[in-house]
Amino acid sequence: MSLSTAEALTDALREEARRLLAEGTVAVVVGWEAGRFPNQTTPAFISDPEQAQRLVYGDYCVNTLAKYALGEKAAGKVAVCVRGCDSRGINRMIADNQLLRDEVYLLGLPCSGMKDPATGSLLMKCRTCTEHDAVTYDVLLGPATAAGHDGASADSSAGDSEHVSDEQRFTAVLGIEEMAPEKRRALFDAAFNKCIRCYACRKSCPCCTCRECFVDQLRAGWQGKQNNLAENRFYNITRVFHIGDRCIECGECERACPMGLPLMALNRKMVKDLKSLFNADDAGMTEENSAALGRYDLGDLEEFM
Amino acid sequence: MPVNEAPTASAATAATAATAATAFEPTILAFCCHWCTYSGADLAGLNRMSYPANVRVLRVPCSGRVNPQFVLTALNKGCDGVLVCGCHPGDCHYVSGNYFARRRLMAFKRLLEFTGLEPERFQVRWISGSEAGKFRDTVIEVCDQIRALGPYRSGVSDDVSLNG
Amino acid sequence: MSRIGVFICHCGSNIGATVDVPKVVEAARTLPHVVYADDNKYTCSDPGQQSIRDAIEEHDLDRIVIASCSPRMHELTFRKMLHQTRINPYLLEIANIREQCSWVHKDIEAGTAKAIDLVRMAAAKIDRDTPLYTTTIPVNKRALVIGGGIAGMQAALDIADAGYPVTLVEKEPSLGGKMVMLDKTFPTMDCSACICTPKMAEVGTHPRIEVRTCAEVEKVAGYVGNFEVTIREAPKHVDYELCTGCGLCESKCPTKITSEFDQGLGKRKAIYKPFAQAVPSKPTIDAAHCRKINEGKCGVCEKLCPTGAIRFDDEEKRSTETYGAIIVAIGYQLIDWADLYGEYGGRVASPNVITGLQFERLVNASGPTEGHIQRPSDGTEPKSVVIVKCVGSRDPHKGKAYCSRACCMYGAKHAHQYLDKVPDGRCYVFYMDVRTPGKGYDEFYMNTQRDGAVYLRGRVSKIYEQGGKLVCLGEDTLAGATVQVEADLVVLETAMVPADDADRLGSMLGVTRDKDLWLSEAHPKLRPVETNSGGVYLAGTCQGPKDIPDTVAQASAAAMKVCILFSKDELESNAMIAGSDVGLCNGCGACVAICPYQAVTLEEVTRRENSVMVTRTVSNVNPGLCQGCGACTVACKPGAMDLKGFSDEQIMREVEALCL
Amino acid sequence: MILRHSSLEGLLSTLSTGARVYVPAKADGVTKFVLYSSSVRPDFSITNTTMPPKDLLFPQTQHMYRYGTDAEGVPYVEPVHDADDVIVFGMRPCDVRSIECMDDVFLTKGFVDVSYQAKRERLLMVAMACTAPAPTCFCNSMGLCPTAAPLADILLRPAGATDASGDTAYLVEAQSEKGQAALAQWESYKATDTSDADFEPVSAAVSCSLKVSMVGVKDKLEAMFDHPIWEQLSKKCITCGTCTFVCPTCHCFDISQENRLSEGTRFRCWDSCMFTAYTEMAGGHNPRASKSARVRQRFMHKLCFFEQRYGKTLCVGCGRCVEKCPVALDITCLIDQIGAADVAY
Repeated sequence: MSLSTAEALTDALREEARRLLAEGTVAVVVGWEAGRFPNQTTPAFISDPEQAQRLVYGDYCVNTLAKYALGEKAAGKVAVCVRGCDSRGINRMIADNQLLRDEVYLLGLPCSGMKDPATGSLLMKCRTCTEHDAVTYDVLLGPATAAGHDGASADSSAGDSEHVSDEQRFTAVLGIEEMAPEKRRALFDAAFNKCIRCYACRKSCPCCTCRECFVDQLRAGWQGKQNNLAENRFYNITRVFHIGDRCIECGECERACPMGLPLMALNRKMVKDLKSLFNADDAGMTEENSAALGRYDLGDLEEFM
Repeated sequence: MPVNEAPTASAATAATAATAATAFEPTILAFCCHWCTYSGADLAGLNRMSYPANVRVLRVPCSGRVNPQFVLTALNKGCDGVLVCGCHPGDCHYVSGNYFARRRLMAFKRLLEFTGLEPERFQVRWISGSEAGKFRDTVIEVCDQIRALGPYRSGVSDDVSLNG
Repeated sequence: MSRIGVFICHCGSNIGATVDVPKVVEAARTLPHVVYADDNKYTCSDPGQQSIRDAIEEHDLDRIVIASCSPRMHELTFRKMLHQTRINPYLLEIANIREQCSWVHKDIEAGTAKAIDLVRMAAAKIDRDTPLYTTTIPVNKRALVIGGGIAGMQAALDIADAGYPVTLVEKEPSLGGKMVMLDKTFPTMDCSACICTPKMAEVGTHPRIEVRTCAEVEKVAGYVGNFEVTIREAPKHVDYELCTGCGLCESKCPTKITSEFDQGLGKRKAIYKPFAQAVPSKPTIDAAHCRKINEGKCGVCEKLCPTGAIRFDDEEKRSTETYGAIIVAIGYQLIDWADLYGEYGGRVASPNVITGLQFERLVNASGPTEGHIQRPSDGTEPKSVVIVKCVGSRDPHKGKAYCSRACCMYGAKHAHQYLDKVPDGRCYVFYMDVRTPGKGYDEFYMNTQRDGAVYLRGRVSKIYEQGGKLVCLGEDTLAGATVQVEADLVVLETAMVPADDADRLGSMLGVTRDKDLWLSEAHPKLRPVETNSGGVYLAGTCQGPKDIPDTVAQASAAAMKVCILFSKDELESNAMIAGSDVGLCNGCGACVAICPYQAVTLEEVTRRENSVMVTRTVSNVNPGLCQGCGACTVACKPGAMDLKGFSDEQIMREVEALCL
Repeated sequence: MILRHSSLEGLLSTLSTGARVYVPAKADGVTKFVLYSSSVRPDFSITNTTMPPKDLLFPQTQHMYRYGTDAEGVPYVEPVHDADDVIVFGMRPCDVRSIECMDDVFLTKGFVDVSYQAKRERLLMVAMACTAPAPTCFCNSMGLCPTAAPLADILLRPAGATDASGDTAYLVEAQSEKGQAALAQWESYKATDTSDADFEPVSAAVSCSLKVSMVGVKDKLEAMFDHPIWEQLSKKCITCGTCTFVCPTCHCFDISQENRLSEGTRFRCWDSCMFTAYTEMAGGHNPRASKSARVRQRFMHKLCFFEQRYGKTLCVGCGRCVEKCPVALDITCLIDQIGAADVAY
């Protein structure tokens, strides 16, 4: 987005945050503020109206904020800055009974994709984003994004150019599917091998809202503590399976992963399959829970016989 | 000092020993629902059908009880193949268990294969209480397929050194 | 530390022939926590069982593994045996070394190795078994029957005759349902009203049956033995305590409305009984059409009523009562053919294109034409009639894929009745197949043909009016020619479809619906009247199309199931059911959505967590409803939901033990 | 001695005949210390590998011993020894300092960790001075010098400038007896056309651009246990274990075991004070249940408690957590805030 747009949105955001806090509508505003390094931002939690000017919005707000609503709601109503990904995360948590819509006040922001502060190029997670703008909000700050992401489809034309086709969205999945099985095995063995099980993927995920994750439970045969290929595979595959039919495709897991695992390829593999097999809805578009594995259809494809 | 070698050696080990280590004999775990496939397997016995001894049936109330994590555990712990069997869709004793199982396991199987698992190592079949022959044929078929693939390498023993 | 006893059965030579039993015993002795292992010639025999009981005492065993035949054979036997010991009957695992080992493997070495594996799996599993207990739930011995058609009436009468109180809820002002609209019943041609109305009267006067008309079930909570049902009764505007049913009001009411009972072919008043023999035999005011209620004028009925029973200000009533069992008998309706079959005229079809049920009213002596078959358009007697079968049935493209089962017979009946009343008339029947499986059914069909009905095999592709006649274009597939028949009246034998309420009621009661929204029985062969909701039974056509004999048979069967339930004061719940760990549950509700028995609900709990009192939503399993399938356990990501007797840990242990 | 970059490959393959040699390299997209072989391309330009070398002494999963009962029911315990001669080639000064911290924990004050000790005794540290600290590096502020690694057995200091041939040269100095002895194997690879005296190694003035002041931080923290700063700071923390796992000095572990029938293995795995389960007790009580308490613990340990016990901070300024924290919870910002906090000390 242009500098002037970013500044205008930042001003609007600060003003709205100040007003909400001063009027007592919300107890805290969750947004972003500048970090130490050039272009770096970091999640910000503002509860004093005087501090609202710390908030910023622009091209480098890389964090998806939805999940913070859970931690903050105890203090009162939480205002959360939402773009497509954040708002879908909020919807997801509502669908999963973790949050009430009334517990949050959503500040909708237009988004044209966020950039990596280090390289200035569009974040991986934003390149395949299908929903840039908030799908739900209480107030919309600034116009919806008309043009596409600043990436490949940028500036192609005004209007509906923002649509990311399924082909683009599932490029990585399709690429891997085309590989020979041994190559796929080698690819994921290498990935699982380097996993350090820091669990940043699950901690950043708005679908991961269990009180105690299966990996933290000491159950015989469940998830072992050792770091080895088999255990890491168990963790990674189970993680995908637990969230696959609810994944909002925000890409935070992959962004958070310090080891660069292809987590979104795994997530999207399930998203793609559930979509093509069971006509699954994209998750988090509404507050309804339509998780494809939580229901069935008598006419589902039969391939097991 | 290793313990309990002879009496507790698994069937696979024993079978391998029997054939003088000439052929690999897979260990195959079959989750069978109590109401259909398990009784189909009983019927195969009643009819004195014959099938390879590689398969071990683990009885569950319903194919809907089979958690995909069980499958991962089985492969990690040393099974070379896993079979999940239940009532045919529409015949579930619990109305809908196998419909949920069908969805879950279809997605799960694709996910496993995406990460490189050979399709033969994880299979799902619907076998009714009367289909003793189908149970036998399935066991023979799956056993042959996995024998041809060789042992499953889970990587459980590969200690991952981060640096190296 | 558990103390496991392992008992290996030879089953004569059934196991012993291909499994080296002493070797299995030896192996069992080395397993963790196994403190005793022995073999037995026949474990299930009295001496076999006694030896287990002795070993339990002698070796202080607290759980046992029996390696023998299939658990489907003797699990219950051995559980009963444990009832006589101090061991909980669920601290038993059976390793199936006969059906799934000795009988299918010829090689003694492989068979023995597998038997050892199976014993090891069972021992690993039982190490994690916990004592399980059944709970008891009280049974309220009152039944609710929803629907006052022939199915509901039959079921209510059977239950009431068995001595239990019944409430029968009917949404119309009178009992009788569809059957009482019929003129005669095939194949015997009994007068339908003559056999139906006595049932209605019997229900109406039965001391143990409470009839609530103009009533609907609004809400159902609870579970088998303990349903809390809210019933809403629409206002009748007549005080039935005072009304004597004299009929004066009805005769003087100035408003005439199309009669629903006569399928739109006749008229009724605003204060009315749907038909003469209605039960209760008292009128109801149709508030939507009453001048007094809508315009404040008239009030003739109130002025005339000798007992002062008219209540224009009557209001709807709600009551909530407890029932132990519910029979659903809400019947069917006919498919709305007009939208689906534009080629028959659709919404602008000739009035002379009627349904089979309309024909029943036309031919009925107490119907709008007093039994004279007349064309609705001009009241003339039709000299040729075309009967079209399978309108909406067996037609997946336009209607339903299924066969409505009764239409072949009532199509034949209609042909017979027409030819009987109009001896010089001609009758053509278009059909796809003629299905007459029933006592006297095929004979009846043959007779109809002998009467002169012309059967043409094929569908009718178009019906249109020409010169006061209806032209039916169709195909005679036997002759391989298109046919064109001119008719004065066309009767469409339309498909049966579920009642409007079926979906709502099904979801309220936890009864699944099939793809066409018929309510589903628990098992298509073996549990035809039960549903997957404990204590809820199906009677009649709400489960699928059927004729009157089948409906009545099913109604009595459902009543019998209720009586069996009521023969007990308490129900014993399944011990091997799901349970949720409150500490782990995050209340996401995935289990709720997946349970086919509506056994899982979300509830709020307040508990101390890390020294703080917290109120959260968590799932809760109703032991009366849970059947133990375990589908919820897989939906539960944190593993809060687990299945007793087949717990995650037990299964994992088995898997682990297998892989050693 | 002077070593030319072009002769490193020969040296590394010679060294790897007698020991497991680890070099900085990128493997499957992650920079770390990789076991050298002819197919590995060492990359000495990596300022800080994503994964520190700590797991060579303190693996993420360390089998400690096996146990069980034998056929006669007699219990046995079998320790696991798996130490090999290991050379870490190209450690940065901060990583060397981190080993110093780990030595404090695992070898001093009367508590000797045998498996750590076994590995440590067979470890040869070959350090490489930094010429271009990363933007996230702040070792100067932690009292280190990017071009010095006193604890290293051997220190390599690159030339201040690339010579005419484009080949970098390194000044090699042994800093311990072990290092001195090891250099014998290096002799044949040393550059013969130049001498130490002519060589101008990278300047000691190389310095990190990121600077924080540690003045008074420890003392202030001692008074800040109940300070509201922790509640504020921790809000954005998602309590993943990234910072602890990429940290070269985090050394917490959790011991558990896996059993199969009558035998089992006891092992320890890295644990993280960011995880809820870290302090969870058997009865379910958790003295550090809140996120803020856990965040406080981590930073207190780094900047205060460790210094109280061992006289040095547990942060070496490598910047790994600064770079990898998914929510930019930056220890340098925290140090600044503590410095600015109005707390008497």
